Amino acid sequence: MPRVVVDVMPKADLLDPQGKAVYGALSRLGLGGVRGVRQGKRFELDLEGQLSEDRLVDLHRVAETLLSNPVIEDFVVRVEQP
Amino acid sequence: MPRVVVDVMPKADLLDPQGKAVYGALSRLGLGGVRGVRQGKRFELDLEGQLSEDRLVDLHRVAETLLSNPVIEDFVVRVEQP
Amino acid sequence: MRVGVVTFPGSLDDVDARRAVRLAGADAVPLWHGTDELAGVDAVVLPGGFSYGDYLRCGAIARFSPVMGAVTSAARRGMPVLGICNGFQILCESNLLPGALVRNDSRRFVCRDQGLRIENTATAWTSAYTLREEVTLVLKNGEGGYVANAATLQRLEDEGRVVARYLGDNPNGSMREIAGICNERGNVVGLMPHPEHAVNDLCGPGTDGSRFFTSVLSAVVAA
Amino acid sequence: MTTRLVLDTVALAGETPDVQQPWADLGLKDDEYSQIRAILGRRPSSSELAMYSVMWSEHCSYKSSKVHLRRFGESLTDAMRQRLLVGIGENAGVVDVGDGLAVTFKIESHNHPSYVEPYQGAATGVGGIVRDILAMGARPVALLDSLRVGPLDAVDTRRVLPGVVAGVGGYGNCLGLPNVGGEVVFDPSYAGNPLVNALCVGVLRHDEVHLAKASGAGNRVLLYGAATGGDGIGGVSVLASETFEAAHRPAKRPSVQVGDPFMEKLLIECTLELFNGQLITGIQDLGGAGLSCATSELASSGGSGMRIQLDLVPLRDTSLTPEEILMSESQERMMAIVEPQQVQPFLAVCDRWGVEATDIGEVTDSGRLVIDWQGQRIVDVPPGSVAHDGPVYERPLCRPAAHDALASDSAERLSRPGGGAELRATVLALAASPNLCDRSWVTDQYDRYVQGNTVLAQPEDAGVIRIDEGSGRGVAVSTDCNARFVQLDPYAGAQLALAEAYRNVAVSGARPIAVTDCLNFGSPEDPGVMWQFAEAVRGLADGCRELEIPVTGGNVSFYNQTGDTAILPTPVVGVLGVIDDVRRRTPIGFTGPGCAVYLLGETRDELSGSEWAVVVHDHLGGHPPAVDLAAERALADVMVAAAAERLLSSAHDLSEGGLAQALVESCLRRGVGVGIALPGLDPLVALFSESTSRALVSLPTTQEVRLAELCSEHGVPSTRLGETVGIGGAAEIDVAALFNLPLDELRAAWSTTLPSALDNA
Ligand SMILES: Nc1ncnc2c1ncn2[C@@H]1O[C@H](COP(=O)(O)OP(=O)(O)O)[C@@H](O)[C@H]1O
Ligand SMILES: [Mg+2]
Repeated sequence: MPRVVVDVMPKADLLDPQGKAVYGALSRLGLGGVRGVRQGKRFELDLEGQLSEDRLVDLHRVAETLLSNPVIEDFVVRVEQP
Repeated sequence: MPRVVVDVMPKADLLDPQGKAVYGALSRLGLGGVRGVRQGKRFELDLEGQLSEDRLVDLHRVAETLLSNPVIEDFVVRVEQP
Repeated sequence: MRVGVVTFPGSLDDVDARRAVRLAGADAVPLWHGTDELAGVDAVVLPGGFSYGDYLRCGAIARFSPVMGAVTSAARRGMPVLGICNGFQILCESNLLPGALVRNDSRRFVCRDQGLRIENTATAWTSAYTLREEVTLVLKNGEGGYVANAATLQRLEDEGRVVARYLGDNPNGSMREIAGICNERGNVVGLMPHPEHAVNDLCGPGTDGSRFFTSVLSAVVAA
Repeated sequence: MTTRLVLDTVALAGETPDVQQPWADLGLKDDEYSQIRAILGRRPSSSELAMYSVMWSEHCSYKSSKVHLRRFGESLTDAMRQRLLVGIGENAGVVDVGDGLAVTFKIESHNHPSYVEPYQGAATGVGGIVRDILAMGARPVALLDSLRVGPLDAVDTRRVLPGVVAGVGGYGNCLGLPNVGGEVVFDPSYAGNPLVNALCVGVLRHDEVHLAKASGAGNRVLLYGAATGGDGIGGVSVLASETFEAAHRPAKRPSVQVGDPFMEKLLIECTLELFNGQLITGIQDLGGAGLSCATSELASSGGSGMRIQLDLVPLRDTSLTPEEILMSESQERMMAIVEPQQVQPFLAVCDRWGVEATDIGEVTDSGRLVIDWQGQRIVDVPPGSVAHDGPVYERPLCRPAAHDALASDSAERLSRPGGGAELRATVLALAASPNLCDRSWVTDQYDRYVQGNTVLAQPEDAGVIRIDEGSGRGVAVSTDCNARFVQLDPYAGAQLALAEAYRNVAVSGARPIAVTDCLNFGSPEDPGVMWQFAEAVRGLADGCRELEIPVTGGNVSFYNQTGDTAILPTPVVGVLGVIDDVRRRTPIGFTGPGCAVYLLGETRDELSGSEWAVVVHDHLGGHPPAVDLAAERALADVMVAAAAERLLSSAHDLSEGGLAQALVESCLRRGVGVGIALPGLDPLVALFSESTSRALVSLPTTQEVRLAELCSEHGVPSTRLGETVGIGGAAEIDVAALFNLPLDELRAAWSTTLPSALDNA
């Protein structure tokens, strides 16, 4: 059963308040040497049947329109178990 | 500059309202053949200097105590750019 | 009688909680997240809000604040602690209460007047209610769905540690309609709805919430 | 890494007068660019050009509206000035509410950003207005949001509205500000042009008023709050590209801003502690135009000069150029003027709240705003020329030719339903229509209880907030605008918006004392739009003068249009009132059976622009209901006196949907039924006319005589309609000889419209 992972991250130029909050907490927990943290979303989609080119195109479309907001986020689609 | 990624996903047996909502929306968007969707978090930590065993141990501790809640979530720590 | 109310960065209902404590007849003592001093208080309220923005997980960062170290050890010694909303989340993150609170199943923040049934009147914070009494408090949260594994749920039920349950439609997908629970000893209570918003007729849905704060007065006197 | 080739300095600008500059791409007209050269006696440096271009934009300079907005100030009378502590021109107006307390309030738009990114656009809109209120020295205590979007069934509305609502809630809830009112209006003209107007109320003592002034040479300039990033500066990248080697151009900067409400909450608490410690002599929030605006306005209002070392500004993104830093609209930042010996205590307070603060310069007596970057001078300008001496336009205006046809196409001539069954169906259809149905899908996403001072919130006529726990003193606020009326007659329509907000406040028991407005219109370059604008401002100014309440501040939003089609002209009016004791406020809902029910005011055959005309006939035309501000004042006098005497059990103003909708809302609020007989008019008119200056009240029968006295004393007509009857879902609205409507059936129709359209959208 193929699994497709979509990683959605806030655009590099934009403020990421969540990542900032984690960054602040890390130093309070004594984890030094961190330059920056960004927090995004990870979607795991478990698919039936085979992965075809067509389905990957569809998945890209979904990643772009539903799973991410292109105005503020970038996404990557990865096939984990082909 | 090493980058460490921590993926945090809701535990398999717990209700994941966000994943469920995405699942519902997918079928409305005409993307068939999806068995399930889960939505979690992705953290990208950009580190200074080198990655040592000790630091990885620290990172695991942080992933377990801060970045995830073991009651509801599982996590994976991955080194992306060693 | 002194009841501490903790202010974390991002706490919002600390003012309301202090008012509720005063109306109940106790001294409200502000406690700051950055100190591990409890200023000699007899009980502690962790108020609602969005501590540290609640960006990571609600309560996840507050758990590591200095004051929570002190609250945790005091709670383990038996001091009454009430966590309301974000406070409940912090108590779960701190392992003072089992389970966790997740995103509402509606995926929306919900603010409404909410009916509850009080199911345990043996805790430090609910002794002034009668068993199975139905009350109305304010519910307002984005992540108020209570979850725990089957064994934990069973244990909570068996030990009578479900303190309050939602009446009517489940507002946030909480398992078994759980609105509040307590620890084994009954001194630590976590509650999603806000009793501090129901302490006068003018600015909330009635006064059903007051007795959380009067309960703790008798608990401390009795102790 | 990009490397900067040339830093365009003031010196370089003097030496290279003929360098081509991208002023047109920055939105400047050629005469504006010439004017800048004349002011400076040379070409501007690229940083100066950046500052002028953004400060002289429509948004910051009010160049098209200024000549009209003057009316607000010119029409002030002594009576209107009485309570006015700070008027138009500051971040927000301040009014005296008694006992040494003052209230500041203002409404502002964030329309286009909310279309591009609904959540962040709305969120940062809330953040911006809260900082304006904070900058006055006040503690923010309440929010209202006035929203307008396309048709409920349009696909894009299901993107925009949920996002906007989540954004308003996400930001406001996280700040701990109760949301106590607002509007949600659907109309096709807002598709592609949603309006998101946010109003914030703050409370302070008279002696706590702070102004945006930099004075006292030697005082330090502190920037505090969030670090500066490349937010909202998409437009300036043309400048960046001029000074970067083509191959190394930075990516186009984002034009959206992302909000961090947690940072803003810290900023609020930190700033209030700074005020408390008297550590601030002047303060300005950073909103549109960021540092360009804050530095030039502070220096210009203080009549001083200022020297800034721009490379000290903490950056989130180190690739930013000086031009970009000057224009960045990064959120959650403030600028304070601090006496040198107070800098240490200032920094200590910031540290306690975890807020980064940086000393970036000083106040001078040079009369110049100078900015240095890595030891080189990049800006040297008279601050007033940037902040206040922008261009002013008398735009051509013209009543559109089509207006006559619109005005003569009156709704009073449309076919009217006949019998009881048809009227009953019409009441139900209106109650379920998008503009009249239950708003709780929206308002349940807002925290209305936080701070414990909310006395009335949605779905009441006005939000009422207690501002003094001891005395019970409070304020009431409402925002309103029926844009269809404005479309039919902009002068009257603006007055009707004012009248409605005024009435909502009065009906809750508070005395209206001040006005803020958000004027949302199409393009000022369209003479028809400009005519609407001018008429609306004139109507509002005249109306305020007649009601004797001043406009204390507001905001203009132009260019809300798609192609040549503008939105309905939408001058949203916010009215603030004061109530001595909030325990005496009057809520809208019938409280129980056995009360007498009265209609106050006069009902005329006025159906043009009404909900009935739109919902039943999809019709817009004719003349809006007659404006009668004297009647409005008389009604307010009765309502305020009745509240003070605690005569009334409930009171609800009549507006969209007329008497029918007022009955629906008063009954459903607590599930109390009513039995009435309509007065001897055409029943359709009695139920659906939208005549102004009316209210539906209920009261114990023992108080009827006193109410009659009050009404006749003030010349307000009153009609006994009947009594409240029954309680619970089986209770009914029973209209004698016409129809009856069980509340259960009514509630089902009224409450399902928004959820069924928006859930799982
Ligand atoms: N429609 C209006 N009615 C009255 N005053 C207005 C209006 N539009 C703008 N103003 C006033 O003009 C001044 C400048 O407005 P604005 O640029 O929005 O302020 P800020 O920079 O604080 O956001 C403010 O005092 C504002 O209240
Ligand atoms: Mg301002």
